[in-house]
Amino acid sequence: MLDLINAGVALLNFIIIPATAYGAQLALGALGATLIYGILRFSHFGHGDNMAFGTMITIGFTNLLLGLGITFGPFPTALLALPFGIIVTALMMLLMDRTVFRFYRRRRAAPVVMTMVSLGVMFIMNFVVRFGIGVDDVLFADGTRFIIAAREFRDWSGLDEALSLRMTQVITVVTAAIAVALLFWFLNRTRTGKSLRAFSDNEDLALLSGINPDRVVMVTWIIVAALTTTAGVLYGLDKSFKAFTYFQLLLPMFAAAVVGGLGNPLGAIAGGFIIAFSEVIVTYAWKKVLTYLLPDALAPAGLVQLLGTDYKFAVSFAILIIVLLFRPTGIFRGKSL
Amino acid sequence: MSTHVQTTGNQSLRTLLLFLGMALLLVWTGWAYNANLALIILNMGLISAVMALGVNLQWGYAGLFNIGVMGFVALGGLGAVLTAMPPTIDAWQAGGLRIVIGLFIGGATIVIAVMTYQRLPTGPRRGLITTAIVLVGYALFRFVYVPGTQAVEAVNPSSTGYLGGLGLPVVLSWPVGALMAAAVAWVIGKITLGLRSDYLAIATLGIAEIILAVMKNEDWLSRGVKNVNGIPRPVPYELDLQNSPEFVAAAANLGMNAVTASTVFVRLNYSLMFAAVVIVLLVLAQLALNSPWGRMMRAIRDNENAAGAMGKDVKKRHLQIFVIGSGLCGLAGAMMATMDGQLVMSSYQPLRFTFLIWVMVIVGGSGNNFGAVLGGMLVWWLWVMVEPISQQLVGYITAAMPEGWLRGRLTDVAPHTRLFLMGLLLLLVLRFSPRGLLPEK
Amino acid sequence: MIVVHDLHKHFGGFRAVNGASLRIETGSITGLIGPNGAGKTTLFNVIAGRLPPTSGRVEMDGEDITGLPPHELFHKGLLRTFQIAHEFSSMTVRENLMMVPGGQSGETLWNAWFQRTRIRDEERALRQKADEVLEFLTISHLADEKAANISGGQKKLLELGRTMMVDAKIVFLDEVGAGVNRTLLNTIGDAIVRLNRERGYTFCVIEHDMDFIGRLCDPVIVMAEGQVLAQGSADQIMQNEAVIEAYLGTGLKNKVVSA
Amino acid sequence: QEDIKLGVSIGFTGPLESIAPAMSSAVDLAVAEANAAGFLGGSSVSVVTGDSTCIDAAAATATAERLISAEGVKGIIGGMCSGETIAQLQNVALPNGVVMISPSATSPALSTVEDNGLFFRTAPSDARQGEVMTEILTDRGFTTVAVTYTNNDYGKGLADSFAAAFTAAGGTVTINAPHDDGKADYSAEVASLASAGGEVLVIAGYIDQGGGGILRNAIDTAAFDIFEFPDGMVSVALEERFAGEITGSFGQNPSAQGDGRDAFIAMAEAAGFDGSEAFAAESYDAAALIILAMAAAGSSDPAVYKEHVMTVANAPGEPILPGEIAKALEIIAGGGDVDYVGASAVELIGPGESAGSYREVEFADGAMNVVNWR
Amino acid sequence: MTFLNASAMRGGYGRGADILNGATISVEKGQIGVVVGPNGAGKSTAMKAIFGMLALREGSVTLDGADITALSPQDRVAQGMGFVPQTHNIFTSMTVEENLEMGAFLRRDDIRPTLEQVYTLFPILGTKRRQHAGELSGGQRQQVAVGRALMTQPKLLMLDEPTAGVSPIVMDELFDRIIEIARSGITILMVEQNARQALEIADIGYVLVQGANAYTGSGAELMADPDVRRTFLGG
Ligand SMILES: Nc1ncnc2c1ncn2[C@@H]1O[C@H](COP(=O)(O)OP(=O)(O)OP(=O)(O)O)[C@@H](O)[C@H]1O
Ligand SMILES: Nc1ncnc2c1ncn2[C@@H]1O[C@H](COP(=O)(O)OP(=O)(O)OP(=O)(O)O)[C@@H](O)[C@H]1O
Ligand SMILES: CC(C)C[C@H](N)C(=O)O
Ligand SMILES: [Mg+2]
Ligand SMILES: [Mg+2]
Repeated sequence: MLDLINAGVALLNFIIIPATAYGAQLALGALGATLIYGILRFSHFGHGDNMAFGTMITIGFTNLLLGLGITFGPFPTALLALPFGIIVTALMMLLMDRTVFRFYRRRRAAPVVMTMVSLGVMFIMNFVVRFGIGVDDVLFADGTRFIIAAREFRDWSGLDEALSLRMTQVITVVTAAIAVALLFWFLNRTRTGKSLRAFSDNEDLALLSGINPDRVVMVTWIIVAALTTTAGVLYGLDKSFKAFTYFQLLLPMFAAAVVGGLGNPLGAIAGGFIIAFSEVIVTYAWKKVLTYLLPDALAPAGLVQLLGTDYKFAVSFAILIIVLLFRPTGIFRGKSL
Repeated sequence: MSTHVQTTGNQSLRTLLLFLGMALLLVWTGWAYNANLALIILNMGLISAVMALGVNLQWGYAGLFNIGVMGFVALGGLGAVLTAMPPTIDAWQAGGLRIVIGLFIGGATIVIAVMTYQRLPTGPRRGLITTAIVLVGYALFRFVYVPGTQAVEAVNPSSTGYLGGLGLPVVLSWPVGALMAAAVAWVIGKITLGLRSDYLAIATLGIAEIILAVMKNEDWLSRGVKNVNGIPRPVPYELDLQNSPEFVAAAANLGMNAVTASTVFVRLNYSLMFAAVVIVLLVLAQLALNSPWGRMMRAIRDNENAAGAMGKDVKKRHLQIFVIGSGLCGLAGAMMATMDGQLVMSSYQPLRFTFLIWVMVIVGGSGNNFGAVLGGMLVWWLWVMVEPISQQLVGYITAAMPEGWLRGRLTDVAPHTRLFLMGLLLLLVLRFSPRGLLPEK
Repeated sequence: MIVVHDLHKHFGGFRAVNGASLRIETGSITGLIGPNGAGKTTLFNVIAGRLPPTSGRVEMDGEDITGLPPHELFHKGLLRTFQIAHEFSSMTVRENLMMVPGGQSGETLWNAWFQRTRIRDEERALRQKADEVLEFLTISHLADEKAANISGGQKKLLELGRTMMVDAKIVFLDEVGAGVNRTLLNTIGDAIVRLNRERGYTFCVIEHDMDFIGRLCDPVIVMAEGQVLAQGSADQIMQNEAVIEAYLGTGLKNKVVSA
Repeated sequence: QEDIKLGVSIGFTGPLESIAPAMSSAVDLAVAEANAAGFLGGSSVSVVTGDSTCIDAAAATATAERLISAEGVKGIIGGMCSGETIAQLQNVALPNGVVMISPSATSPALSTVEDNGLFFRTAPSDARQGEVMTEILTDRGFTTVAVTYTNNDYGKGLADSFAAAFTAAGGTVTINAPHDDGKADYSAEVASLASAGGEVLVIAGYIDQGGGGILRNAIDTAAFDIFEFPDGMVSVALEERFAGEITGSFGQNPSAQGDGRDAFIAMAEAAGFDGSEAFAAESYDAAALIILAMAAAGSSDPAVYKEHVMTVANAPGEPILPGEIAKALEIIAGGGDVDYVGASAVELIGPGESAGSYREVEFADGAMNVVNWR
Repeated sequence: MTFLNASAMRGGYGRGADILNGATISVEKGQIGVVVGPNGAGKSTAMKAIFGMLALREGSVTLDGADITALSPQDRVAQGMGFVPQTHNIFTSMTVEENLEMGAFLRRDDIRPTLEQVYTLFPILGTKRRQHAGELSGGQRQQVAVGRALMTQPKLLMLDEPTAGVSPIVMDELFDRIIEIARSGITILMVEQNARQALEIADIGYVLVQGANAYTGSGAELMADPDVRRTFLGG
């Protein structure tokens, strides 16, 4: 019995909780990417760096707040600073749109041209972030880090296995759930939301319906800014802030958005979890769990691992490809430009 | 009609002028910095042009969004290692046979599993039997294969620890690398070419990551992340030239010192070889583009359904062009490994070998072969030259600046202004010619 | 001869084609009419290999062609046009036509590289053929225009033109007339009759213009709700009560007068 | 009297961009000292930097090419990562006959690479560190460990040499798994490591890369209680970010008993950068070696002074610590012999690489304490 | 005072040659104007020009006396113009009902009655209201497109070949409805290839050839002209 609990706790601690939290992190990031793709019709390669930018600004405001002696009790102060971060990021994105993207949109440039343009934006944001905050790791989490701390849990429960649950993990999951629900409601039920979808579907006809394209674009960027900054800040709180890592987040985020079905918020969420869970589960070494579950005589000598963690990225991509083979436009049948 | 002729006339003039401009840039680099630098940029630019041609075939001709370029380039590099490096006899003796048999078992398992799956009637029994075959096969494969790899990797791990290659002349690796990439592309294409746009993109990216993961972790193949150095060269070594009295004398005749002359000579050799490859490819690509074949490809790109209804086998054509384009990337990869004399797995980064290549194609003008070549050369030049240029820029700016926070920040991030400048130039080029420097007609 | 046996095509729960059985006799110009959403286009799509059927069978000259891909059907002589024009937008109008014929030797890379003269001759012939078709469709002046830049009706003409580039056995025309000027449509009608008589093309024509159908088609098949509702000569069909109620209506004039 | 240029070719951008600035500053420090002292009849030394990107061999080659042929540098401090270093060496430095001293490339492959006497490194080969680590672990009585390494030539080489040494010494490695740097999440790796088990987790990675991510995750989930840190991990960043949570853990990095390191760190602090940052000390030493070798040779010609690198680096002679470059130049000018010790206890062996003496550190009371030298 | 007056329009696409060569089109309030002509005559181009989707080099457009030549399309929507383009006239990824709602985007009042009206006019749309418009048949799409424009409740309704591809019964309904709409004071301008039916209900008809007016007259006059009949109406 105890063994069973131990095995369960081990699974929870090493697989379920981390993968859920990571999945939610990816999903939040993917939501922004999928929205840009869905409405503005291109894959934005600067997305990761925009995330870094939003986080950087939020860190700045956090420091300001802390300097003023304001904290958020058990929660990270950064959450208080988040709205400011979002506002500045939104302004930055609107500026980028005005100076860069609008030109191509008006000329009806092909999506791939927009994507290449976004690479240019990525390089520039890359610099802006490094200029603003440098290349180093920045820790900006405060408040209560753990809801359940591993060692305390072990002492308290008397189990062999530990269980940890971080505040940021819970916040991320909750935020992701709220964000996707809001977004879904917004896009499918509100007038503005529908006008966004109409614009993404057929720009000319949207004009003929009296939809103001500039407003659509503005609203989109503002929502994206909110999602992006939130995603970046939550990720940074959970791990730490480092400019380079945010760039690296780009690919898994895109993978999540694609496998879920581009343009579909539910897809982004599903995709995030698929990527996260496949990374963690397929390369898991089952030795520990099996040792608990099986009688001692049968306890495995090897690691009981399907593939080494060397292949974790490859495996998650392999799963992604398999999913796409059955659903060529993602789980929720996304757009395809 | 007359306007049509005129625009093509303008187009060729534009092409000519832009290539001339590119040549001038290189000459300027040679003059302002150094001839060797110009040649190094030229050489890598030519290699980039080959990759860009490959991507342009896939995207510009057929609308296939392949962002797995990096994987095929790496395969080309593997081709260079497998062709040109000397075989490691000890390693072969230690476990070569086991690996070969193991791989054979693995392959057979897949074939048998697929065949059983196809033969058996649908039902739970089918799934069970196939799974059983796969599991047994996999276990057998691991049983034979893993000890083999371990034995091979244990042979002098710091300098060999792999099976080595065939010890053939390295130039042979160019077709070999191309063929390897093409063969892998064929398999991949069979599986993924049903996908469209960004879905295909992410699938190809995933496959590139898988290829890379295999090459990084199967040390017996090409030393994984431990890198292979000293791939034999198709051109003389500078030191040999410097030690050869004839060469020194000849250099002196030209008024050059032996060191410079030797390096320039070696680079020039590469340049000529690469240029020959690019020219041949360009001619072939142009002939293809302007033939009924090219027309058919454009039709498929424009509207797959209609092309299918007009009797064109869309799948087959997609596969064909995917294989050829990827083969070109493999070729470029082999050329690059040849020039570098090494295979360094950590250098295969998506930013460098996929996105940059895409930038080349788009900046050059997708659908236009000359554009791809020009884009390849120009973007590579930028990639290298923005570094010193940006440093100088920051130098000027900060010099004029009073001491203070901003100046401190600027000097701190000086190396990163490279990216800023790259981004800025990219945006400028695309602003003034949004369809690329040499747009498709 | 095309024979369709009990064909079904379902989209989710919706039965777009719901057990249609019909034959198109060799040498006929068969009309296919029916209300919007009757399943005509879907039927075409299944026959022409664009959509897999849910169930049922399609035969062509006794051979089972169910589910064959469109390009294979093309080579068997089965051609179709699209209701919503599917032009190759970045190619010129002439190229749109020249790409059609199958088995062009220039379509293999080897020949494209090493058989330049052969290709040149072939191309010359193709070009001439394409120009004839353009002449016929009254759009010669657009030969070098990008297909994206021609008018809606002209795109329809181009759709038709493509079927004229090869010797087809059977041609499925999906509302080529919609959006085409009536005078020109009459000319097109004449051409269809001529192709039918002189070259032995079989036609299956979807059209909502009853004048056109009446002038050209025999027999006429009426579809409604995914099934065949009636079949007969054009005159018979126009008298058929069920057809009038489901499709033709009582006509505009009476209402205008009564209004 | 000439203006001698030295090149610095390290990865200012790319995955190791965060440790590059300190390395570069360390070079500047040494150069400033030499300029203040004056040598070769009043020549001045200036530094030209180039971005080697650490991972892109082609870009690194172009950078080295520019440094050598366009800027005319007489020696290069670099490259940074082993792969890129080999590319620069073979494609540019060797043909052009320019000396390269790498402060940080540690791959064993560099010991045997053909270099025409032009290549040196102030970092030891990873083969040595594996042995040192084994000693430390066995001395502390640990017999089963799990190993994770950063998936590049450095990590792999180090992990392999350690695994070999540790197994030979009777220990068990439960798992030897790579992790890729710059990934968003390391749950999968930690899950597998935890499942494999072991008394200690060896993290052969970089603190500000995957190594840090693995450590964070492993602490949070209590996957391991004790960690062993090789050189890529031991740094100020480790102390600042983790010291309170890793009591009882330990590690080692190249460094020698003596005042060299402390002196250097103090100098660095005065100069406004962090001297304990990975490979900063080695960078300082690399620059110092080139300068001293030039002085000893009386020439800035690489073909001449390459012969003097080993002599100034090794005994016999007067030991030289950081900050004593002026003194060393004086001795050399006076015809004396120096034995450069520097910030990382330079002792070049074999083909011109650091012999590798290591300090052992341990974490207690929220701080990193040096407990031993090996 | 004519309600819509587009006079002497000259212009084309981008930098290409002029498509419109002085075409003039005007319709009185509450009347039905019909434009016919061969394919490629510039009928659609004229409609787009009137709607501001094409820059005119010469000529002007006035609506209800006000010069709107410089207004953007969305501003013209706000001025009470509604337009059904010939192609790409529905939101394929949105449901039928959402398509109709988009038509009423600028309206602030209760749109449900109009919605019901559209569903009674085109019953098939009612049954498919939750379906994506991209999955509809050609004729059904056309009905959605017209329905969307009706939802706008415009003062001027412009239709580019609204009956292309719709079945006879629906076409009759549609023409009936158009007459009704016109009676309620809404001005209608439409391009038609089903020219005879269209001209029958037209108050004024234009025959456009090569971007210029070839014939103008009431519907009946044009129908009676043998030249027009032969060359443009198919005899
Ligand atoms: N992909 C699809 N998904 C769902 N329903 C579909 C799809 N395609 C067609 N349908 C439905 O199938 C029915 C038949 O459509 P089809 O296009 O065959 O009609 P049609 O007879 O050609 O009509 P029309 O005369 O208007 O062209 C329509 O009700 C349509 O809504
Ligand atoms: N987007 C475009 N770019 C360039 N030229 C165009 C474009 N659209 C149409 N044209 C040209 O303008 C001319 C008039 O086109 P328009 O669409 O106005 O004709 P139309 O009278 O509506 O014909 P139809 O009855 O076939 O719809 C055509 O000859 C066509 O080639
Ligand atoms: C910068 C260093 C950590 C590099 C590493 N030692 C290598 O050889 O690649
Ligand atoms: Mg239809
Ligand atoms: Mg038109």
